[in-house]
Amino acid sequence: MRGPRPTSYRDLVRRVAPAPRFRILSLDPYAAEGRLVMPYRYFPGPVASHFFKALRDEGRILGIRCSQCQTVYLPPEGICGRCFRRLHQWVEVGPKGTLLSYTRPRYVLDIHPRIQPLLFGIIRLDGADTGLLHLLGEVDPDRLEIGMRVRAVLAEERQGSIMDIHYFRPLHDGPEVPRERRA
Amino acid sequence: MPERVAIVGIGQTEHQYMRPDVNHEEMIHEAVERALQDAEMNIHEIDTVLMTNMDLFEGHYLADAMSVDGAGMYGRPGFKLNTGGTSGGTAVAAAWHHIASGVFETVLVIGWQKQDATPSIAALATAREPFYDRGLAAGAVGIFASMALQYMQEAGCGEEPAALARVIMADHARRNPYSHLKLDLTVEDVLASRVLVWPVRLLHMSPTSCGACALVLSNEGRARRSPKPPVWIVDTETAHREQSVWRGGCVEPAPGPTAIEVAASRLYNRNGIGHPSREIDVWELYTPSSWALLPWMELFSICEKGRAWRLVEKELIRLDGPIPIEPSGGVVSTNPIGASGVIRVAEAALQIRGEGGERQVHKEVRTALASAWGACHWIVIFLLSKDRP
Amino acid sequence: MDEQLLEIIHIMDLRYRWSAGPHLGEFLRGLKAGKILANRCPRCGRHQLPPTPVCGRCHVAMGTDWVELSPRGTVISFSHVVDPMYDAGIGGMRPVPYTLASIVLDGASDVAFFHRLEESTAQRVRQGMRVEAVFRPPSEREGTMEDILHFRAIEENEKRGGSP
Amino acid sequence: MPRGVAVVAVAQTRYESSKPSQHLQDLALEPVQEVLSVSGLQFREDGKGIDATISCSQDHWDGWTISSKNIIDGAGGHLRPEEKVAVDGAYALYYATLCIMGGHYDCVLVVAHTKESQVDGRLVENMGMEPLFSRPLGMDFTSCAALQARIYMRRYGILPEQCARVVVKSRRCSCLNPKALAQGSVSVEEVLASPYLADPIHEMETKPVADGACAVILAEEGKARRWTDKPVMIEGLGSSYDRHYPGYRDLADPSALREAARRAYAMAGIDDPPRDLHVVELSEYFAYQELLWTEGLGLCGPGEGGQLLDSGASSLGGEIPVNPSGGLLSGVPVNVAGLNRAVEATLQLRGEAGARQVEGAERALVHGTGGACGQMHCVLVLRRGW
Repeated sequence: MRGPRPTSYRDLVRRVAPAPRFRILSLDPYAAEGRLVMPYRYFPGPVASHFFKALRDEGRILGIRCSQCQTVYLPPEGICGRCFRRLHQWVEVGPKGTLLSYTRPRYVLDIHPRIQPLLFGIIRLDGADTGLLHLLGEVDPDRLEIGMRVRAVLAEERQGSIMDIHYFRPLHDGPEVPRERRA
Repeated sequence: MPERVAIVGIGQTEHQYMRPDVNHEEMIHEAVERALQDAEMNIHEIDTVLMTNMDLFEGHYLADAMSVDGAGMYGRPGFKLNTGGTSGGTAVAAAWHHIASGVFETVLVIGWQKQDATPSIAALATAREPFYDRGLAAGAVGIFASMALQYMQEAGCGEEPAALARVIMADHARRNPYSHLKLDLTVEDVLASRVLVWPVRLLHMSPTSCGACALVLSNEGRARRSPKPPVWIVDTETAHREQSVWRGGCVEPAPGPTAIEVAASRLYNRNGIGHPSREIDVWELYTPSSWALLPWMELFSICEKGRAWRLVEKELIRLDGPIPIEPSGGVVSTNPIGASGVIRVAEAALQIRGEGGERQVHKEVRTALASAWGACHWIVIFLLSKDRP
Repeated sequence: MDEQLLEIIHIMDLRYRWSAGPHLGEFLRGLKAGKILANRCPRCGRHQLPPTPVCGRCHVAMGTDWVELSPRGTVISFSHVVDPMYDAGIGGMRPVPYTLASIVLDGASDVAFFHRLEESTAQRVRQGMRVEAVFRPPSEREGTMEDILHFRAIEENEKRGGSP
Repeated sequence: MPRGVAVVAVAQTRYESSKPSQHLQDLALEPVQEVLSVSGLQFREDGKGIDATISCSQDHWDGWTISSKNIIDGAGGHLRPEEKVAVDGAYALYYATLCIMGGHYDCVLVVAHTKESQVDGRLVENMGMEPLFSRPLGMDFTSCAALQARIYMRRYGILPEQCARVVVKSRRCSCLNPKALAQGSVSVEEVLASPYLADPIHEMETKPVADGACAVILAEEGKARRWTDKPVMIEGLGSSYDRHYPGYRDLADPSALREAARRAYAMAGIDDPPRDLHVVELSEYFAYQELLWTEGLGLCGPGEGGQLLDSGASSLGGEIPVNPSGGLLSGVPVNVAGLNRAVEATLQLRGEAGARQVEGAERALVHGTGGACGQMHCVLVLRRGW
């Protein structure tokens, strides 16, 4: 096992804010609000770790190519689900790409990133064959359109997660718009 | 006429306390690759994939959906089952029904758990009724403590037999390259370990493990082309207990029959088994505590009531004994919960193949019994055979 | 692979509006009133504690003939909880140590109740010990299992139990 | 020849936006007691009743590890087999059918329950996104669906009005369904005037939060002949997984659904679905999904879901009515959804669907799905008569 020691369970559960077990809403019929709060720790494995490390330390976005179907996956995965092969061949992609879809959720959840307005998009980075789910920023929501060219904006303080990409913003300079837009 | 069901591929990971080197999909993939390799098949020869794990242990909602690429499920039919501790058994039973139906020739069944995600005991506690016992109950040790107390009182034995059973399982586990714990124990070590709930001590209990186990099952036609001799799953039986068992600290003042004895007797009756200890050559029983082994040997009719501790005392359950039990080292040595039930079937099948390596039992193995058990006193049992049913 | 292995931490925080239903609800309201209520299967006559809508053995719907059980009973098993344990219901560590006991309440020998033991009771607990529920004062009761503070030992009617 | 499998009895609760007076155990028990009572069957060991139970629920939704513990007592799990399928209820029916075909059981009770009102489902769905790349973004199945809807609508020129018309059609039907969450008729204008939930999906184009449960009894044909005189047979089944990460998929191409349907059709001997099927109950969590799923099921070609709707063929009274029950848009909980489709299909084939009856329906399709953007699909074909 290499690298830093994993977070201990003691430190993991300390990240949770305690709260009372129940808030009784009604005695008859009996209903109460209760909680199920679990802190989870996930190990990304070698492939995703390599991706996160390159993003964090070098600001590079890496895809991975399947040697059989030639698909360049972003985000990278360890096994091509179609060909059922382990993947090894890293390919640098982006940081520019094309917007494939977008939406603006009008509901608010505690788990949402603190960014206003909240915009989700699917972006195909140049050099990748798959779409990356991420956030969109520095853009008027009404001016979003499919096929729009965008660019990754990296977070200033990067910690080794997908949030090290802050969001994708539109590209406005002419030469970077591809000649053909997808219908 | 239902299709006969054979095990033609077996694969598992080296089970460990933590697997920081892989994500859940990569861990699953290790077991799947090995099972396919064992069956000399590629993923495209698999007709359907069934999966099991316990959701809140890793927090993944629809964990099957999240494992498609690593598990080889893309474009294939399948689904996830979850019945708690019995999950692995339930998934194998489901695979059995799939083959028997005649709709599928091959099934890949995968059990896994990556318990390095969170303190498992906290996840397990959420199996309790939120208003009644969730805020009070702690873990499953109490179940085994009451089982142990009752057994000691009824059979008149002391603490040594359960400790010796644990030593024997550890001896088996050291011979199993996939085992999580490979302890070198003495009875004194076990009896000197910390009391959790008297008379259950730390070393009586199963560990929390990360691991995956995959099996390829096929119908008879496909099994004929299998490179290794098929191991037949002759029959299976499932039984649960009503919820009241799980309440009140898991102690019933007026206990009725257990799911184990009911399910085992149904399975024996259907298959004409009159003397289980003579007719079944090896046992993989899913004993999460070595204390459970003693009452369970009796509930499975391996011996008469009150006799199990004497058989253990004589060490008859060792690999070279007449009633080898848990040759793999059992759940007390390895417990990736969702995988544990699949591992029992896998290990029993390896014994029938004669591929147990260092952990192969010494006598000839033609039949085996494997089970999966859950702390709600639920049970799934399989009868395996070298001979075509 | 010469990679530094990372970890991703995610806190799942789900809040549930759980309903107790008519049977468990009656039990919880009973606790608020200082009573331990059970119901019975109309066919086999077994007590259900906590009360349930159906008998798991007879598959018949439970009646609503509530039985108030005695707060006194006999310990049939117990366990000392000493290991620190994260509790997903409070988002923190549950205070330890404490002692849990299965208690057969007088008048309902076919079912066990389940609660903590008072500290000095816990120190000398054994099977067969006679205990009694100690409810919190009415003003502090909310209609939860915590309305019972604990069970404590009582001296009357000592019964012989099989001690380990 | 495989053993025939027939539906013996079906029951469902009323679907409500919340059921505060019921414990999960009470909820599941209600339809179970009803199927037992209407069929006269009991849990037995002598082969003269129900042999086993297969349930469907989810630990996250119940807030309960091993969620099937809730139904064990009421569903005959004591000293008997019960197995929980932890995806949509259609899969529970699929699995129960295979169990009977395999010959181990002759009669199986299938039960599904969920109270969506208990918990914020979007937080549950967030736990259904893989944890490394999409869960930290705070995504859920609604935001994923919006991304899918936009790609689909853009590629094939599906209009917002067409999606809205799905809602109008469903609401009209749900008014005819006494079990549905009553919501009244709506107009296209009202749907489009409702605020966006996540554009291009409007609030009224999504499935409302619902609580409910369903139960079905299946039996081997020989026994079923003694237990029911309104036979409905399960003729075909299929399921399929797509890849998990939505960005790896072509979201406008429901290939997993096509594959699931292909399998079910092959088994049922269907080669022209719009001709051979008379009623379709599919699982649309959002309005656009009805259009997309009709394409995946081969009721029309790729991109023609809007035209199929506009033609009136999929309306009650049309050639191939889709969701005469009012569908999921009328309010059916997740996990229960696929089994509820089967209950509705059975009522149709028995001629017991009341005001929402499709005249002369002899063959019905049942569809369930799970995961973001319909990652996995399950299809069953049901037929009237022995």
